[in-house]
Amino acid sequence: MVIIANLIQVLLIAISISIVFSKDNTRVVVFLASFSLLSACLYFLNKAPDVALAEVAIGSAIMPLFYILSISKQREFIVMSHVDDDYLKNEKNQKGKGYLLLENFTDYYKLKLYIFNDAEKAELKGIFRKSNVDLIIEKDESTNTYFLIGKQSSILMNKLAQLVENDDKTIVVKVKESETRD
Amino acid sequence: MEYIPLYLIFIPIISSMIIYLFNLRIINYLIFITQATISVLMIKYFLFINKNPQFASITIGGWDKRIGIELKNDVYSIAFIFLTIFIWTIVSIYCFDKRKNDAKFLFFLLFLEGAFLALLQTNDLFNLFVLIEIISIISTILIIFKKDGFAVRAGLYYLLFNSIGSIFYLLGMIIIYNIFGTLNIDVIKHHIHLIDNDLIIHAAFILMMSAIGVKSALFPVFTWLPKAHGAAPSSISALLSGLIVKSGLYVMIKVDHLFNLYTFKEYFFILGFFSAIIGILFALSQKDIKQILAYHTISQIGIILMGLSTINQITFYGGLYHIINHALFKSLLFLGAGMIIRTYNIRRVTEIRGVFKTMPLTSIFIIVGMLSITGAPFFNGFISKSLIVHGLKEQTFIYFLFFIINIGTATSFIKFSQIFFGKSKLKGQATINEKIALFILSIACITLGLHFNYFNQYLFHVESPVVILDLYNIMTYFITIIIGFILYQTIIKKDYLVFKKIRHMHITFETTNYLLVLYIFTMILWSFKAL
Amino acid sequence: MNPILSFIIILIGIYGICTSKHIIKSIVCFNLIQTGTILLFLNLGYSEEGHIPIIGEQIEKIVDPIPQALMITTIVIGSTITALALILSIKIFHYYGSLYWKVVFDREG
Amino acid sequence: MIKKISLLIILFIMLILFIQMQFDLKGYLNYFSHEYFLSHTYKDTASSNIVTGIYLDYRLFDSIFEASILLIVVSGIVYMTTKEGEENERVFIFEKVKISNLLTILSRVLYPFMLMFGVYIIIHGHLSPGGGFQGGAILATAVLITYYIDPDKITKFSLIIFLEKLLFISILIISSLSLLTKNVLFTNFIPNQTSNTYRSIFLILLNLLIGIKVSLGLVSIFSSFLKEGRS
Repeated sequence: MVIIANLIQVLLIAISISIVFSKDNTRVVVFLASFSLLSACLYFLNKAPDVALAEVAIGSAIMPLFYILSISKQREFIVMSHVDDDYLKNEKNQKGKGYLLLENFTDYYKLKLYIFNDAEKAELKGIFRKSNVDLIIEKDESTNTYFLIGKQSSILMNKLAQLVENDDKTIVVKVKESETRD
Repeated sequence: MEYIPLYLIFIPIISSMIIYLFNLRIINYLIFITQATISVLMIKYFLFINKNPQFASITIGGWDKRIGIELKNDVYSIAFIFLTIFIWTIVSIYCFDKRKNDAKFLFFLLFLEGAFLALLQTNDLFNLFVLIEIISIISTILIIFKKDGFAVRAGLYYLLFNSIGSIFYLLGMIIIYNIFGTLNIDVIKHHIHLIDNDLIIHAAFILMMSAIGVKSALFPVFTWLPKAHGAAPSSISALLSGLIVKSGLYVMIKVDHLFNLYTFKEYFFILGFFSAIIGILFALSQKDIKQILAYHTISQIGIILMGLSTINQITFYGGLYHIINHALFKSLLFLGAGMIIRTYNIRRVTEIRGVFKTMPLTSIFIIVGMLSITGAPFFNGFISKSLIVHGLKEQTFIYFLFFIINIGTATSFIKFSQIFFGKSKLKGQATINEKIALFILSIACITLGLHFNYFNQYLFHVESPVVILDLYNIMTYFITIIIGFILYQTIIKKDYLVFKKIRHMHITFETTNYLLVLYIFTMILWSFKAL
Repeated sequence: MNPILSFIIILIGIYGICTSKHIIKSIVCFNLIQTGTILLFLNLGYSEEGHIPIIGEQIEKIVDPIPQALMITTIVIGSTITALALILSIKIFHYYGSLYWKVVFDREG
Repeated sequence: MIKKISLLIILFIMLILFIQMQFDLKGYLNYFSHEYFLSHTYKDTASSNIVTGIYLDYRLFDSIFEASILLIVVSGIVYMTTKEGEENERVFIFEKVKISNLLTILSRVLYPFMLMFGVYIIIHGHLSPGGGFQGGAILATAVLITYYIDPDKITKFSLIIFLEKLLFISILIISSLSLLTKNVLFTNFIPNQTSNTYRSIFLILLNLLIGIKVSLGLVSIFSSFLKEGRS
């Protein structure tokens, strides 16, 4: 019994070392799940079935789920569009100019593009605080230019600004968070 | 009657639930009813305890002391409870205008009060851990209440770093538990001198102290504090700086009394000095109005630590008294700063001008706070600083170090006071509630300064034997101010490169953790002295 | 069963938290330290002849039940802190476009 | 690099000190609680599972705060992920995801068993390993499985939050009922003279409430995670 427990502990040490030195986050989470499953076994061998049950239910079922969910959320690039022409069109043969640009951009960072249309124009002030939109696309009808509005704080915006440098019809606007009322 | 400690904890918690569940504007006034109820209960309990001291502790559930959880009130906890209720009342008056429709904010605020009151009274090591964690979680949520980028990143930093710190507390607790088989502080205190193995005792002490150091922002591990204070709403900054940081110091007093180790007294004195100096150095280089105040919190905590970690009784009570005073004037300053920021919409000290013209009443209150923090005669900061200095007078070198700290504080507040001068076309937007809150706080600052003897006798049962208000101390203060003014004009105003470097210094999260490890390691090295 | 081995896990976690540059990995390392602590507590109270702390027939000795009760609480606390930290990390990503501590804290605004 | 090496050295010193300390510690290990609980728990708390006895009676105060931590975090997360004034309109499960048939069928088979297992663990918490928290977590996983079976199922989100708060208040009320019967707070409210079968009603009730509360809390955290970012 003791030998098995010690073996599992050595295994745990190995897993924790590989967690510390691993660079891929998804792999880290899988390691973590197996880590807590093994530690639940150890709790049981330590004659603590209650703790083992808690660890199995939480540590190796629910927590990895939260991790995976948050990692997948961190791979999204959310675009809110106020444009109703085919700038952001995404069909098999023809893709809109803006869509190509954004696709190019998100591929560079290995992000997943997520576009949704917002019919009514929301007020811009404070929108980034309220919801997790990364980019808002608006169109000025008179001059036919598109505005890509994003947060100044985001490091991704620098790259986007670089991509549209030579394009007159597309302008990247960086919005600074205004000081909130204290 | 003897269950009042429990009512004190659960009345705020239940009323916070009611506020959250109903989410009505009228129900939100419950916050004041709650404050009134618990203050009345507390006064009753205080009188009751003075007559029957045997009821000062109750074991919840009526179990054996070694098995169940005990709540115990002593001199310190009663003083802290009064302070807590007072500050919370002030903060709820201050923020009520803005938050009266915001049931969630009031929910977290009241819940935090309940948890904090529980922390002050509990006499159980593990219960202490749970409550420390609750307090860090609620304060995180309150820090990120504005939901902007600054706040979110500061909140995450605060949450993770504090949780890592409190794991060390848990480790220390594990060692203690395995020796004594109980978690009750009183029982452990009874038996701790029987253990002759220094290594175990020192290890437990070091581990617990490292968690407390994180919680109360001591010298190497203070980096979370300015971030959190800068990002939080002003009322929360006042709470954080006035009380939540003090929770670390309170636990420290408790743990220190539990272990009763003389080895570390000197170590914490030096650490306190370093915290004070570093805090002032950073405060001098900052330009953000809230960051200056936040770094001053670090330096004041250093002063308190210097007071608490001496064997001299008067100095110890000076440190204790300074905790209360600091809570009063620092919340006054933070609340005032919040009003200034809201009026001007900028936070840079160099750009805010003419506050005296726009908000005359508010600036008078802020000046009271500034006089207190620099230790002007007749204000409360003066009393506690003199009490701390009194015990150190014989040691000239230490007295000199203290003098340096005072000069630094004076200099940086002379820099801060530049906001009052000049002209401004803005209109003040202070509401009457906010003015009332500041007024009460400044009155408290002055009263505690004038009638300190009475308070000391009544709360701590100590006499203050020293004649504090002598000419020598008053002269010292004016000399400090003059030197500070000269320093400001010659050095600080020019904004040398050194200060710019300090201002833009970033300590990343992993480095902070490394500093925590170093902090533990220095304690280990220090403990070899005794082994 | 050996407390030293579980202490090594804690040390590895501390090493990880002092060197990891990514927010998610810091949270994972926090979980490592926590699990190590729980293991340490249980290991220290372990005794070979003790039984599982459930009262049945003819049990003369049990392992210490208090650590188990405390550690359930610790697991709850750890998991809630993790959940909160993860939500905050999502928010941070959308604000700063990165999850490296250095990048996040260097950005203005 | 210097940082890493010095860190390794420091950690190594800590390890050596710990090994030293651990040998010393063995001489001091205290067996007070082992004997106390073996002889007293069943009489005191009517629970065969000593851990549950500690958790729900001796140290009930801790458990209440533990439950409140979950509650605080749930309301904090909900605050973080919702826009102002939108909380009432929110629904629990919201977008339809394409799921393979195998998974759906498997979930349909698994669902009742998991539900049963969770309830079993909650209700038998005072007899066998388990209790409110563990069972609640299992129940939460069971509820999450419904996400695969029937993605269109809509539950009002505010109801979940409301119920959670209500359950916390009822936990408080039930645990403080003993003030009326025994004049002590936070312990079993059924008098000591009654048989243990009746006295365990208190444990079952508390376990059940904690279990439902925990599962609701975890489900709402989960759905907050899902909704995060989808304005």
